[in-house]
Amino acid sequence: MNLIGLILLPGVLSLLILPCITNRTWAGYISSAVCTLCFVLSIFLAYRVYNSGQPIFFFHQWFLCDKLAVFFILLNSFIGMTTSFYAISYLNNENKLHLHPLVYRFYHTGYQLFLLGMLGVLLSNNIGMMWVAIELATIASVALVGLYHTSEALEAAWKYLILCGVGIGLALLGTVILYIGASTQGLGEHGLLWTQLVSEAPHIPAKLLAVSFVFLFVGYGTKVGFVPLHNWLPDAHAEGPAPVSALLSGLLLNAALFAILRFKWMLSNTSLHTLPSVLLLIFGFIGVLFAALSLFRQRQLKRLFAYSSIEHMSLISIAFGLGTPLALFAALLHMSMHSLSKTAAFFSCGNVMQRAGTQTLSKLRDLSGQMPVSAALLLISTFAILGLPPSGLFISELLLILAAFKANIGLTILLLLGLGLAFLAILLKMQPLFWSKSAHVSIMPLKNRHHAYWPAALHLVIVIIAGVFVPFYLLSPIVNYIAGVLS
Amino acid sequence: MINDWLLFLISIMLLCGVLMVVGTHITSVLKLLVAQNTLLAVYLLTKAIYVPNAALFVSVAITVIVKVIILPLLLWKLARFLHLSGRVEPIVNKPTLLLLTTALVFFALILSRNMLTFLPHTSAAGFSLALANAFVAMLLVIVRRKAVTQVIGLLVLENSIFILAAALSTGFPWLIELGMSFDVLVGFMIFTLFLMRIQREYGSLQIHNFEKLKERV
Amino acid sequence: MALLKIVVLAWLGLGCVSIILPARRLLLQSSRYGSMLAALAVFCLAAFYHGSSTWLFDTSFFPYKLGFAIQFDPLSRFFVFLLSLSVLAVSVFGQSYFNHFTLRQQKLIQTVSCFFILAMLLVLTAGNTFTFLFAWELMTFSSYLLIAFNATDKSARQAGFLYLGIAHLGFLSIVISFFLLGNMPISAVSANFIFVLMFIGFGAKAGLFPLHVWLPGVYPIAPSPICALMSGVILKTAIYGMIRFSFYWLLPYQQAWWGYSLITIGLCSMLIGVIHAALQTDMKRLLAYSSMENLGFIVVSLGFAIVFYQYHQYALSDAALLIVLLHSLSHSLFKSLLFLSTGSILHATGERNLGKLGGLIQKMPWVSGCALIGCLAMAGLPLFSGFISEWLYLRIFFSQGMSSHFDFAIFSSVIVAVSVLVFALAGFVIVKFFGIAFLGRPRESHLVHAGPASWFERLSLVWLALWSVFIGLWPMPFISLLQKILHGISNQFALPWPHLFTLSLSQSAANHDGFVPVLLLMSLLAGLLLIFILIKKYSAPSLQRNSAWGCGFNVITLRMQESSEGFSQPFKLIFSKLIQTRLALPKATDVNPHYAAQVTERIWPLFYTPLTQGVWRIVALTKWIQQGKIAVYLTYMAFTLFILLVGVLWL
Amino acid sequence: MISDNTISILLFVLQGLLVIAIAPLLSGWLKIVTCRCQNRSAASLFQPYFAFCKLLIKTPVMAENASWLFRFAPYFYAACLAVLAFVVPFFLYYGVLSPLFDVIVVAGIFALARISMALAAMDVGTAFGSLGARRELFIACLVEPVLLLVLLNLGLITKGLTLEHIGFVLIHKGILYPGLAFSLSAFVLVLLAENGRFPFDNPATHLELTMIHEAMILEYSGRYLALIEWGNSLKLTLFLLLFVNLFFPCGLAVQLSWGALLTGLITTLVKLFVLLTLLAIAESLQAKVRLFRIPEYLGLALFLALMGILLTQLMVTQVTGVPI
Repeated sequence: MNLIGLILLPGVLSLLILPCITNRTWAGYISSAVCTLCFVLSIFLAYRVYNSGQPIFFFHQWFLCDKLAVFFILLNSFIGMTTSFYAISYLNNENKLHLHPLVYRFYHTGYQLFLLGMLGVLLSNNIGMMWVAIELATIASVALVGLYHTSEALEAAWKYLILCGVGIGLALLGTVILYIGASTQGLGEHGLLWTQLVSEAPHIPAKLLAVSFVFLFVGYGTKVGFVPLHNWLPDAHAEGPAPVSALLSGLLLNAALFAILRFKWMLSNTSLHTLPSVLLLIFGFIGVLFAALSLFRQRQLKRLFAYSSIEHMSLISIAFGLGTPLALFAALLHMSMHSLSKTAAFFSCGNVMQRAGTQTLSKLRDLSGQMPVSAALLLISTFAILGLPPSGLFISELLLILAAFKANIGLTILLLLGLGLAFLAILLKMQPLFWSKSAHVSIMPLKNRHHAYWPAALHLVIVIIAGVFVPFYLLSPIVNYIAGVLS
Repeated sequence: MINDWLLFLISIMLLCGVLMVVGTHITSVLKLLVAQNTLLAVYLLTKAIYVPNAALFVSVAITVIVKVIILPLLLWKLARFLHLSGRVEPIVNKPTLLLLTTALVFFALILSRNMLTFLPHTSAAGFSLALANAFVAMLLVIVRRKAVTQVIGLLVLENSIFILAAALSTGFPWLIELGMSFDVLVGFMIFTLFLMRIQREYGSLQIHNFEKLKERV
Repeated sequence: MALLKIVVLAWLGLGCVSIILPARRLLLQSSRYGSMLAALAVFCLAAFYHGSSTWLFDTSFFPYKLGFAIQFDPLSRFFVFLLSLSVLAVSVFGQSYFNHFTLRQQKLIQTVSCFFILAMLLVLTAGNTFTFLFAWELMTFSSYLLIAFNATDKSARQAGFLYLGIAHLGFLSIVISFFLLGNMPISAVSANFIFVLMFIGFGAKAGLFPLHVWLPGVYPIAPSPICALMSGVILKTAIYGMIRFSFYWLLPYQQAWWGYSLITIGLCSMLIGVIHAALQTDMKRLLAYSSMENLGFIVVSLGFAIVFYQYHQYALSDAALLIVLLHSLSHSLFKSLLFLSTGSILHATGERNLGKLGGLIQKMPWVSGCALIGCLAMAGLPLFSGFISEWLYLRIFFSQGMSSHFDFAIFSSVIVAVSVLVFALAGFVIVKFFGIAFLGRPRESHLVHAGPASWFERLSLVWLALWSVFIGLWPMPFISLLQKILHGISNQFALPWPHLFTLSLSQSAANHDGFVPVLLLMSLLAGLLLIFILIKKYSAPSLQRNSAWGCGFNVITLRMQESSEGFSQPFKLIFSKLIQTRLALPKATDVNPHYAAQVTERIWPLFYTPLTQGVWRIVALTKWIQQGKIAVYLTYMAFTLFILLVGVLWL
Repeated sequence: MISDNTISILLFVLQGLLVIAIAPLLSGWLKIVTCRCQNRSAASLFQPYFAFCKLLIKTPVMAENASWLFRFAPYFYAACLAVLAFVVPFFLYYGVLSPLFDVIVVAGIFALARISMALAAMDVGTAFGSLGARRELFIACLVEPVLLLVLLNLGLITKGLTLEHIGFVLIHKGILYPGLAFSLSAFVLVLLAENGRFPFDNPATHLELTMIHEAMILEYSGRYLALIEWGNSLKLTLFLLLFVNLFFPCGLAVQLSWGALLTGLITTLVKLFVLLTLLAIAESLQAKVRLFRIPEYLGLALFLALMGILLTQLMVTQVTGVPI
């Protein structure tokens, strides 16, 4: 029972205990305790993996934890912890009549199932098990998105379920084709292990590999939110409760992109090594331009942030598509900063919506006058997402522009166009909220505010610290590791 | 001889899929789904008998329990609870539907022909038929007006992928098989939960009341 | 260098402390005193620092240059000196000015202005690309916050949005020019690209012609001390950037057409700035447009510096650069002075529209005195700082070296004609500003109880006025300081006229080219004294007070005075082609007829509205993709899948 | 020859004082000639002096709300013009201060004087003051560039910007440059516009519709009005002297000998009186032009001045031939 087993244990145990606890606040505190335990364990795991330099295996090589995976695990478990604390006060403030009784009863179980699924994806070496983990996470998050009793929430959950169901079905098709390709090399049982596939990939016939990667790319791409496949994302984020949409945009998108990266590195030393980068670049640029343009026509707060998530995920996929060490560094920094600031933005959106009762941008006015603290948090997180100096996103965007600039000049112009449009759109939409005069929306006070503010504040502090003192020592070992794996 | 029998089984499954797409009554679609599950179980059984291997027997057991016994039971209770009846009008009329299915099957055949150049022709045929089944399942999810048929489409997609895996290789290790079928089961539970909510919310399972989340400037 | 680090840390500490401090009156007052002391420290740093360290700027960006590095060379020292003058005046002015804001607003202003000043300091003393870009964007962001917090109505918000939007797009072009500079071997072609991008980026920030739309909207909203800082210093950081790029990094690749493009853009900004300044009725908009005019003038002289350098007229290029630096200093002085005086007017009367002021010279003698000095300096009249750069500007046209290039001679004659017209119009602008705001009788009844400015405000105004007059009268110490900087750039730089502003009777009268402002002052004073004594001796001793002449009518209402629109009506007629006026004429049936004339820029309908409409039309296209039906979404997915499959298999 | 330094300086100072002294004389002569043209019997030549003394001893009446600016401006206006009096050549080819203040400073001092008068006019707060100031500045904004361009054109021709250097070169070289003709005609328009002579402004009228210059000094009385009247006539003299001694410099004293000084004095006086008669005759032939037709005239003046400079540029590069 090495460290990986230890880290999975609290999630599995909580799945057994949580369903039978009826008292909601108790269930909340238990799930937060479990998440904190998991976070502490992930710190130990990270410490061990960083020092030992060798990836750790578990359960006859089905679980693998290398430097990149441990970075994602650290990020996911930290955000999972803070979201679980935030969820306590958020659900406490929610008006119980709006919530669907069954989903509310199993909220924390679904939450832990979701986190376990995420962890499963990040830790899995066995691509079949990776699919099972993603399917588990999707189903759990679908249930959570349908928390509210409104018909829009139901519709959003249903669309999310069907679209991601079909998407993941395609991913399973890709996994099977890959498995068949591996079995032609006589790998048999071990054909599903990623490490085996990396070494065997040059021998597998190129056409088969290409078709399987396309299925996997489209399947997991729907989860990442590449543009033609992104339609479930704005509805799920806009209608779901704030902690769930924070999880969705903070963790799920990253985990899905992590899965695609696994398969990209698998193809790295075959004849097809350019295919993944080309796909990532094409969908990245389409995504940036489409999201930047559609940001102009958003009329709801959380839907605006959903489209901004699509834009940032496309930026990250451009960075991974470029592939140079500088681009990898920019991508990792951008991914972590984006998750932290986007979750902080969703937390403050949750506070604002609970107090103002509405999320249409035209009705939210004079926030700093009526709710100074959550308005300040929303302000800082918006300007962090816009990429203005103190935030880490400012640096990662600069590095991204430099990487694209070094690749070729045409990309940089497209990238600058996308960045400029997105900046103008978000600024245009968010600007009237803070210091405008006419506020004809009645503001209700928050009942339980112990956990309402500190999670968002903690995230923003980390983002600003990373903005001023760029975390080299944390990210460059990972970049060297990836470069090692690739060459 | 055995390969011809296996090939025959897969083609029957493809037939069930196509019938589901063009099927009119919801109950007939449900019956065809159950038929496809049993065909899958029979396929795995024949494979297990002729190529004796412990993992295959375990996966046959799992498929029989989950797909042939539990799922039809749940489907039947669901149908009675939602008192499903009446016609299922697809979005596009029947002739174009048939044209679409033939185009999809044709594409699946070309795709698998190009992809599996290194395999002998016979085993590749099974793969291409299973792939065609998967594409037809996707069409089933897209085309139908009722929410239930979308669920059924997803289940048919899962079936076709299982048959695909079984057709060419010895199938997944049993633990993965167990995980997958567990996911399908839990997915189905969520589906039933939502279908009941839709039924209570709208009183009917029509898709057209799912168009509120449109974006206007 | 150590002193510079201490000053930077002082401002950083002040900013962080004022974040934590709760919004209490005493604490805010003490933190304002703290900022005053820090401003004094910056002034001492700039004034008494003699180490002439060389200029070492590291232009590579990655991998390990992402730390903060600062350095201090003569050019940075001059601009930090410019910054310290305005910051000291503003922080002294802020002591009493910010009391009428709410406590929370005061806290926000205090915190963000500390970071704002820190960012400006860092921009001017940046040691590597990362510090420069970080400080530049932090400067824009903090100045946006200082504007946005009281931009409550829709038009104010639109101006704030324009400001941050255009500044950010400018920032993106500066980023690319830095990357072209640092991370690639510079060739002639890439130098052109670097120049064009740099010019767009810094032009957007300096409010030059096509990208100036944010300038008039932003200043009426921001509190006056912040306006003073923004117009006084932020526009100068853009000039600092231009000088760094064109004379430090790209000097070997410089081309003549760079100078010509700078001149044309500068000329357009001058013309449009002064015309719109003459037609404005809002005090701060008037000053904003006149900042645009002065910036245009600075950019024109920078263009001339480049052109002369390319024509190997090093002496003239040296004089042109001298104008750039000297006019930046004098402009930041008199513009901060005028903005602070509008601030004290606003503080006393609460009015911002010129048409509603009047007769403040009796109520606020100190403020009107300093504002008079500021206005005369802005118009470029002989005894004040504006005249020195104007005098140099006209001198470089008429020195001998000029006539060798015939095409340039013709081109420069036209430029001289236009710029002299602009200087004359600037005279009209200040008479309008000072005349309508301070002179005459109060146009609104509530102006009667407008109290004089508080001691702090007077102190800061006098501080700036003294500096303007000092530069106007005795510019020699500044000229020698600037000469040291210009030697740093290249050793060929030498002043064309040896004893520029000093009195030296040694040479023959023939080629004595200097102009000694002190002598002019002494002769004027002598004249005044003589005339006063003569008149006093022979004229009647007493003085009678009576009501002013009213054409025989005894009732003269206050509204009979000139309104600000009326005062500039002749120019509205002449320049009607260059501006766009929207008239709201009262109809006969109106219950209370109201006449309103709104002067807007012609650039909006020509360039900005079609651009925004185009963007909205493309945005409307993206609306079509999110239709709400699951079937449609699934067909999107199926299509992407099939296209990719076909692509992979057959390409 | 007067070799002694102190006497030569005294002579220069005398020249300045003489310029100030004869100013009212010239405007008196101008009034006489205009009356003669309109066959009215004219007042005596020294009428402006008597008017000055009369105003001096009357107690001035000021508006209640007039501020310190109102009282200080006339002195400042007169002082500026007095300084200029010492720059302009009268019988010597340069004034005592002209080596120190070059052409740009001269234009600057004119602007300073004009703006002080405009501000003082607005100080009283009646409609007339600001009306006059607005019209005055409207004309000034179009005239000042022309004045500067004309003087700079002279600087270009003689390659030196102080009046003394220009006078010295023009006297000795004496070549008639084509550019000078254009500048001359532009300078005539400037002279008329700046001093409020006929086509631009009727100096004698008090009609609100037309008066520009009078409106500004409507509120002044007593010693202040006296100062301003003297200043106005001094400004006219300065412009006339610039016109006469720069464009037709023959007869000015070059070296400091009694003979040369005397001839210089006589020739300048003769030239002045001839010019004044011509001015008076031209004025009585013309009618005042509507305020909004003035830009056409001044636009013409600007164009002429610019043409002058372009021609000089052409000449200078052509003559020297080899571009440096």
